[in-house]
Parts: sequence; C-alpha cells; structure tokens
Amino acid sequence: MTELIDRLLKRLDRTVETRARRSARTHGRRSFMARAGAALVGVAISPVLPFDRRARAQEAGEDACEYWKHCALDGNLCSTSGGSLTSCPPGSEASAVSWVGTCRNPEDDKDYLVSYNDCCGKAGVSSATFCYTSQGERPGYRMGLYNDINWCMANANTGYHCTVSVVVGLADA
Amino acid sequence: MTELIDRLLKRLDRTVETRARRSARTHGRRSFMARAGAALVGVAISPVLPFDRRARAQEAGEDACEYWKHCALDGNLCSTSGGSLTSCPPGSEASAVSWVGTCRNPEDDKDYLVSYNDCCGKAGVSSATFCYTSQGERPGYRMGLYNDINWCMANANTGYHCTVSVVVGLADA
Amino acid sequence: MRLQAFIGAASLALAAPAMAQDAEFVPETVSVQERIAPGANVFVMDQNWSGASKINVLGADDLSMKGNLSVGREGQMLLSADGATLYTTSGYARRITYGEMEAVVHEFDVATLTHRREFTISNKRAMVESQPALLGFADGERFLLVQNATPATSIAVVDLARGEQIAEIPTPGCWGALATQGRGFLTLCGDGTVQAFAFEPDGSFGEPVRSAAPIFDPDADALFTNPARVGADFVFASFGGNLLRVAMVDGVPTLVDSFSITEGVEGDWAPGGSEVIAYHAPSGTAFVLMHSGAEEGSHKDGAEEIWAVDLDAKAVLYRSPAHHENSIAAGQGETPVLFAVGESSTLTRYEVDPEARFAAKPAGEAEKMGGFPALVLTSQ
Amino acid sequence: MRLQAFIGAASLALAAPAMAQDAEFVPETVSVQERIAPGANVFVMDQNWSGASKINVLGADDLSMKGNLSVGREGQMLLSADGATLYTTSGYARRITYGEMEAVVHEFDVATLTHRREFTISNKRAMVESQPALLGFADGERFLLVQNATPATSIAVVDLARGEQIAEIPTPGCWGALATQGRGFLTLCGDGTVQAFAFEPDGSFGEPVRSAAPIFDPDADALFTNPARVGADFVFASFGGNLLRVAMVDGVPTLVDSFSITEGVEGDWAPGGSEVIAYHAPSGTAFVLMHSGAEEGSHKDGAEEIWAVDLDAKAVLYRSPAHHENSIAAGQGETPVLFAVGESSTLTRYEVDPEARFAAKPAGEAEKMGGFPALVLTSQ
Repeated sequence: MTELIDRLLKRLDRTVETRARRSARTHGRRSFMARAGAALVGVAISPVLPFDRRARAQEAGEDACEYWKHCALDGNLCSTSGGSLTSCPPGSEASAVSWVGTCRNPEDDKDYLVSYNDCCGKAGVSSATFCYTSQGERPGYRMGLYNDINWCMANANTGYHCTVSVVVGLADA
Repeated sequence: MTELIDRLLKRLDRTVETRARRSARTHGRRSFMARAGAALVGVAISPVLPFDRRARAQEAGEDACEYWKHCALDGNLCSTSGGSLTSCPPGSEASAVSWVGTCRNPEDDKDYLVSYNDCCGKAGVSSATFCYTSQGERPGYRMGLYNDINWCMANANTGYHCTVSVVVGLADA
Repeated sequence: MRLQAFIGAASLALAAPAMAQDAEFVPETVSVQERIAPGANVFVMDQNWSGASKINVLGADDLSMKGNLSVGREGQMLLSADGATLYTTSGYARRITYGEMEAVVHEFDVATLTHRREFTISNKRAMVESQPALLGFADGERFLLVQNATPATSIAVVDLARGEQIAEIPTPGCWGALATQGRGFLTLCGDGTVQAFAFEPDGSFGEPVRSAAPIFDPDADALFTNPARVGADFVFASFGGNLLRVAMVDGVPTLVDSFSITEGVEGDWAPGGSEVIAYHAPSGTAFVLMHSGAEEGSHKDGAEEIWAVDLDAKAVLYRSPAHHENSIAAGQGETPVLFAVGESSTLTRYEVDPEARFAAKPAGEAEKMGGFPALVLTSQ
Repeated sequence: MRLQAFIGAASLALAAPAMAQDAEFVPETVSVQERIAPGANVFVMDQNWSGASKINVLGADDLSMKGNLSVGREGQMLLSADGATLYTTSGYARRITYGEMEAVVHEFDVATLTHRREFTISNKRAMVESQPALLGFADGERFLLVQNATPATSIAVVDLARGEQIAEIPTPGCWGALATQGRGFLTLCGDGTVQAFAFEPDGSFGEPVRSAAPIFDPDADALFTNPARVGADFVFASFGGNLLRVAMVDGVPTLVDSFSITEGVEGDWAPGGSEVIAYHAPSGTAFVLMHSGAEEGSHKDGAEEIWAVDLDAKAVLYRSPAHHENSIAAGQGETPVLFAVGESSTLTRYEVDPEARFAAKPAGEAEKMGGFPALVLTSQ
C-alpha cells in the first residue's frame, strides 16, 4: 500500500515537472528569444498537485500556460502582448485560418473546442508569455490540429505576433 | 601605509569588476542575443590582477575580449565566427570603411593603431563572443573612432556579421 | 472568408470528438482590439540588425504591456509632442542581411498602433544605435531631421506634409541634429565646435554658423551626443562628469554655463550610457546615469546610480541606486517619474520624491524588453 | 576603394596620437577567408519568424564554428548527398513582418559559404518549423520537393537545372514529401493512409496510389512526420513508441513491419521532438529521442534518453542519457556519431560505442545555437 502511494506520488511529481517543462520551456517551436525559467521555478517549488493547480489557475496567474483554454497552444499569449484571451493586440490582424484544440474545462469537466487564432502582421512581443502545450496536437496531415506552422499563412501580412484561445464549441466527449 | 595599500587593492578589485562588466555584458550596443554571463563569472572568481591578466591573455583565452587588440571593439569577434583575428569568415565581405582604436600591446608597452573592420552581408553568429570595449571610443563627431554604428554602411551588403582587429600602425605615444 | 470557412470545416471534421451545440453554450469570437488602453505611454526600442526592430509600448503608470510596433533594421524612433504619433526610420535590405537597401520613414498612430503611412528617404541614413539626436523634428513638427552617415555625415531634411526628403545638408565632421528655433539645428563637431545650420521650406540652406571657439574637447572630455533640452537650450553631459549648457546667443552657438557634478566626489564617478541625461522641466531637475571607477573607455558603462542635479544651484541633490541602465527618459508631470532601460533588458520605472531631494526609487519594472533595448521615450 | 581611402585618412587625422611608421613594424591587413576548414560539417538551422533565419555551420569532429549562412523567414534547409551544396527555402516579406511575401530558393556552396544562385517559387510555401520531410530531393538531386500549405496542402516540384518551379501537386489532407525511386514521393495522410505520387520531368503528374488500408491511426498513435530512411524504405516513429517500416511494394505504399520499442518498459517512455529518429546505415542501428512520463500532448518533449534500436532484431540495445534535444541526426561513418539539438540551444555531439551495445556519450557540445534551433543535419 505504501509502495503504491509512493509510486503514485512519484508519478504526480513527474507529471508536475513534465508539465512545467512543457509549458515553460525556454526554446519552443515558436520561441525566438531566450527566456528565463521563472515559470519553471515557480512550479517546481509549488507543493500543489497538478489538477488542483489547473482548476485554480487563472489566465493571469503565475503559470498562465496551465490555464485550461491553452491546452494546445504553441505560441505567445496575446493576453500578455497587449491583447486579451480572445482579442488580438491593437494594430495586428486576426489570422484568417486557425487550428483547434480540445480542452477540458475543470469547472464543468466538459471538453470544449478551442480555436487558436494567430494574430498577424507584427513581430512577437519579447516579454510575452510563451506557451508550448500540445494536447491533441497532430502533424500537418491533420492540418486543423497542427500548431508548428505559422497560422498567419493565409493573411496578406504574415508576421507572427501572438495567439488567442477562443472557445468556439462544446465537444461531444 | 596599510590604508594606502587597502585603497589600492580596493581600486584594483573594482577595476577588475568594472572591466569584466564592460567586456562581458549581456546586452551591448551590438548584442542581439541574450547571453549567459559565463565570462563575467570567470573573471570575478579569478584572483589575478588586471594588468597581469591582460599581458597573459591570448585571444583564444577564457576572456577573449581582454586581448589587447580588442581594446575598442564593440561587436562579435570574427575569430569566434568562423574567421580569424584579421580575416572575415568565408562568404562574408570586409567592410569598405572601418573605425580605429589605439591599443597598448603589453608585450612591448607600445601603442598601436588597430583598424576594426566589420564583416558584412550576413547575420551575426549567435555563439560568437561579443565584446564591448571602448578605449578611446568617441561619438560620431569623431566618426573614425566611433563604434556604435554599423561599419558595413558603405558596402552593398550591409548586414553586420562580426568584427576583426587589424593592427595597421604604430602610434606615436 | 472562404478560407475561414474551409479550414473551419476541415478542422471540425478532423478534430476527434465532433462538436455538439449546447443550449447554454455561447461561442466566443476572435476580435482585434481597436485601441490601446488610454493614458501616457513608454516606448522602448529593441533595435535589431538582422531582422525587425521592435518597439514595445507600455503604460507609463504601471508598465503594462500595450502592444508593439515592428519596423526594419537599425530602427530609430521619435514621438510627437502630444504623444499621439510615432515616427520611425529603419532599413529594409532585399534579403534582410544583404542586397539593396531601402530606407523608410513610418508614421504610426499611437492610439491604435497602426501605420498611417510610409515613404522612402535617402539610403544614406545612418545605421546606428537608436538615439534622439539622430532623428528629430524641426520647425515644430513640420520637418524630420535624419542623421546620415556613409560614413561622411549629413542631415536629411524630410518635409512631413509632402512625405518626402527635400534636402541633404552636409555636416562634415559633425554628428546629431538638435532643432533650434525655426528651421535650424545644432550639431556637435569633432573639432570641439558646435555648429548651427538653417534651411528653408524649399530645402535650400546656407553656410553653418560656428561657435566662436571650441566648446568642448573631444579628446580630454568628450560630450555625449544626446543632451537634455532645457527651455531653448541644451545641457550636454561630458565623459568626465561636466554639464555644459549651450544656447543660441545672437544666432551663434554659445557655451553659456558649465559645471562639474563629480568634482570632490570620491570613487571616480562619471556619466555612462547613451541617453545619459534626462530633464524634468517643472522642477528644473536633471537626472544623470552614473557609474563609479570611471576610466578611459568606461563611458558606455551601465548606471550604478542616478544622480538628481539642480541645474540652477549646480548641485547634486541626491544619488539613487540604479540598475545598469544606458538610456533614461523623464516624464513631465508635476512630480518627476523616470524610465530607464539597459543591459539587463529590464525597463525600470522610478518614482522621484521632490520632498526628499529628488531621491528616485524603483516603482515597477518590465522585464525582457528584447535583445538590444537601445532607447526609451515617454509621453508622460 | 575611394571610401576606404577617405575614412582611412579621416581616421588617422582624428585619431589622437598620430601614426608613426617603425622600421620593425609590419602592418596587418584585413582579408576574407576563402574556404571553411575541410572535413565533414554539422548544420544547425536557427529558424526565425521576424528576421533572418541563420544556419550555423560547425565541424563534425570538434564542433568548431566554421561560419553561418543567413536566409529569410521560416527557413528550411536540405544538404546534397556529397555535402557540398546546401539548399534553403525561406520567405522575404516586403517589411519583414508584413507586406508582400517572396518565397526564395537559395543554393549555397558549402566549402566557401557563398551563394551560387537564388530564384523564387510559389508563395504557397509552408511557413513552418524546419523539417526534412518538408524540403527534399527527388530523382537523385534533379528536383526539389517543397511542402506548400495555404493551409490546403500541396507539393511544389522545382526543377533545379532550370531553376524554376514546374508543378504544384495537390496532396489534400497529407503532409510531407519523401522521395521514392525515380520521380516519386510518399506522403502521410490524415486518414491514416500513405499515398504515393509520381511526376514527369515536364511537370505533369497522375493520380496518387494509396496504401491498401490505413497504415497508422492519427488519433490513437500518430506518426511523427520525419522518418529515418532505411535503404529504400522509411521507418517512422509513432507517438506511442512504435516503429513502422513503410516500403513501396509493387508500386503501393505498404506497411512491411511494425514493432514497439516501449512495450514492457516501465516509466511511460515515448519518442518526443521533431526529428525523433536517426539511422546509422553501416550498423543498421536507429537512434530515437525518448522522454518518460509520456501522455497526450507530450510528443514534442525534449529527450531524456537516446535509445539505440537494432531494427533487424527489433530490440532496444541501450538507453543513453540525452540533453533535452528535439532534433537528431546521425553521421554515416563506420562508427556512429550523433548530433542533436533542442530546447537549451546547445548542440551535443555523441560518440557511440558499437562494442557497448551502441551506448552514446557526449563528446563535445556547442552552446548558443540561437533562439530556435529547429533542425540539425550532417555531412559526416
């Protein structure tokens, strides 16, 4: 019994560590700046379990990438780039096309479809929070789920600025 | 007498620290990448006095920016970019114009004129050693001494790649 | 719209559980914010030499990130007096790091962070670290003065109403263009003189008027290029810690005052950085970025302290700890607020207490202002 | 030359002690190195989305820095079999981050790191993380296969002799182009099939040949896009730790083998990264980037270990510690050498001991490979 609990706790620790690594890594697919590992440290010293963290996490919290709507977001948060969760910063334009994630809302335990639109026509904001989550992400043969590509591709102005997380539907889980 | 020695040592310590800060800072006028402060640490823990260090320092040493020929070099060392002390890396071109420093060679204690040519037509090498020394440097009203400007300005291809230190004359000290 | 429909359909078809509308569920929609939050701003130029230079726009009160602007290589920036318009010059080479160069003026609407227009100017534009003395207004805000360097120096005069360059005024051996009354500007020269130039709206210009004698010694005590503007005068800091006040007297650039802020101070202190001096007009106080252990070649060192200086009393009022900044700007509200950025890539906001001899203390910081945060401006 | 003389004279005139020639003194001269040091190379693509993508070129033996190449935004790269020519595709927008896009193929001479030529291709080129499956050769090295995405997918066929794009082959729902014999390629499709396309030298092409049944399950056990090339076959790694060998059998893409490298292994290990598998042909050994605690969404996690896999025996030979790499490449000398790069921006060179079950241990590293070191290739 003790062994089981030990193993469970070990697994949880590893999950925290893994998730921290994943959401706060310094060099991701769309990260263009070396970044300090502040968020990583913040998680590593936290004794809270991952699912608790996730339920409580606010988008503006100390680890914004843990916020449930960002479960498949590889990019800079627009909410830390002058925009908001669902709106592009002034002077940028929303991508004409987007990828989609299926994320569980811990408050009602339902799965939602989240449209990740890139905001376009400017360089990224260097101080923006960079997230690197990929739940349900798939390579380009599932283009609508793919997040390693610049989704400003169909716009006239293709510079990648940041990404919004827009809940567009309830998924049939 | 003890007080005098104390003050002298304090001054030396400060000089070491200052010089380390200056030659190894993470963000200089031409630095485009956040860099680790490895060289800084290297100097800070060294007990050797600055003039000793300088005399012994080889360009390939642990603090290449201390090498005497680099006394007014604000830029990436070509010797760490695929070139050498006096030659631009393959595929780049030497700047048509250059700035000049007056640097003392610790081996013969003479002052030399050093021409700092930028190498042009490519982006910088991200792992290159970035130096930020400015002995005798002056603003643009002494253009020939100025090192805050891109000396690829007179070339057809103006991208800044790195800088060489070419001893072109003996200065009349 | 067509593409949106296409990928929308494709995504949903591919996404592994299919979508099911729920009576309670209201879908969110993506939008673009029209305007930045109101209030005064701080602008930090993150200059880039192999890609887009980026201008961070932050709230002056809380350093909240409001957005950014992207321009070309080796960007310079200039803010209108009302804080509503930002001008930049920057360069676009055909293959970013090589090929034919195009020098471009961009005009941005600050409230919406959008382009109003752009036009090209001469490719002689200097590719140089961002500095206020290298891009300025003249005749109110009718003209832009753009520093050229080939490396021969000249000033391009740009008529903003016409959206084109109308003159190139040779300024051999001189650097910077500091607008004086009317259509004139001062420039610092390598022989230690300060020279005054003037031009006409049609782009014609005459011979410069030189200061009667050298005003400074570029060898022994060089001046930093970017002065504080004090009324119609300019206060320059020198590498050695002197403040020199230069005025136009009967049409001639004249040294009207000079004093040391470091004389008698232990520790070999001196100004260091690029924009080393900022001035708070309502209180008549200057703020200077200072470092200790100064020696030949230390003039770009980041600040260890910010010194508040009473320009009338010629006295240092207070020495506050700094954070290795190279560029400082002052808000012009009744109580001074300072914004400074430097090596660490952190922008620090300082509140200044006039009751405490203008002591400055950190009241907010914004990290990660980029790889080369070269210049800070504010509309506060 | 004129400018050189000008500034030479100006500099010397301005430089504070004047120059004095000494009998013993021999002035140095500036030069440009013609060629990089001989020997095999490693290429690390530091991809950039708001400026020049940079390719670091290092010596394969000692990771010495030999120089770099600068291209445009969202660069891809491809090395010729003899290691002498590097092709890139990248994009140049008129204002770097906005404005009209130009997609460009550059051809570089590796020995001199110089441009041989460039030409434009369709703007449909995918702006995507660097991957070998997205830029490849066909028919030897006569043609380039360029992945397009608008986001509708297609493959641009580029005739290298003519220096122009000759075809756009629609590949709806599919991703990547892996050259097969002659003028054909395979691609992975979202319905789990693998499809084979062929084209003629004039740019004409026919209908694809689909695998008889789905070869993989994109939902339950998706395949990484970038396989190892094993003879004429391809070995794909799956998110769940299976290796799938796909071959052309009678002209039809066919799953010829499949086995798990993680079955029975404790710790929920799985492949992770972008180029997760490299193959050393002389020994028949594959090397896979692996992480523990795998779960849905962890498939890009950096490697904790590199697993050596005997493809014939279908057995893991050894598990060596890794350094959070996302991209791995193998030299093809008699004894395997690995090069891998990832999150930390450090390139690590591993030496592999065939006598010790192909254990890999670090034998050199190069730090600061850039902000987004997305792909490593080697001519070793």
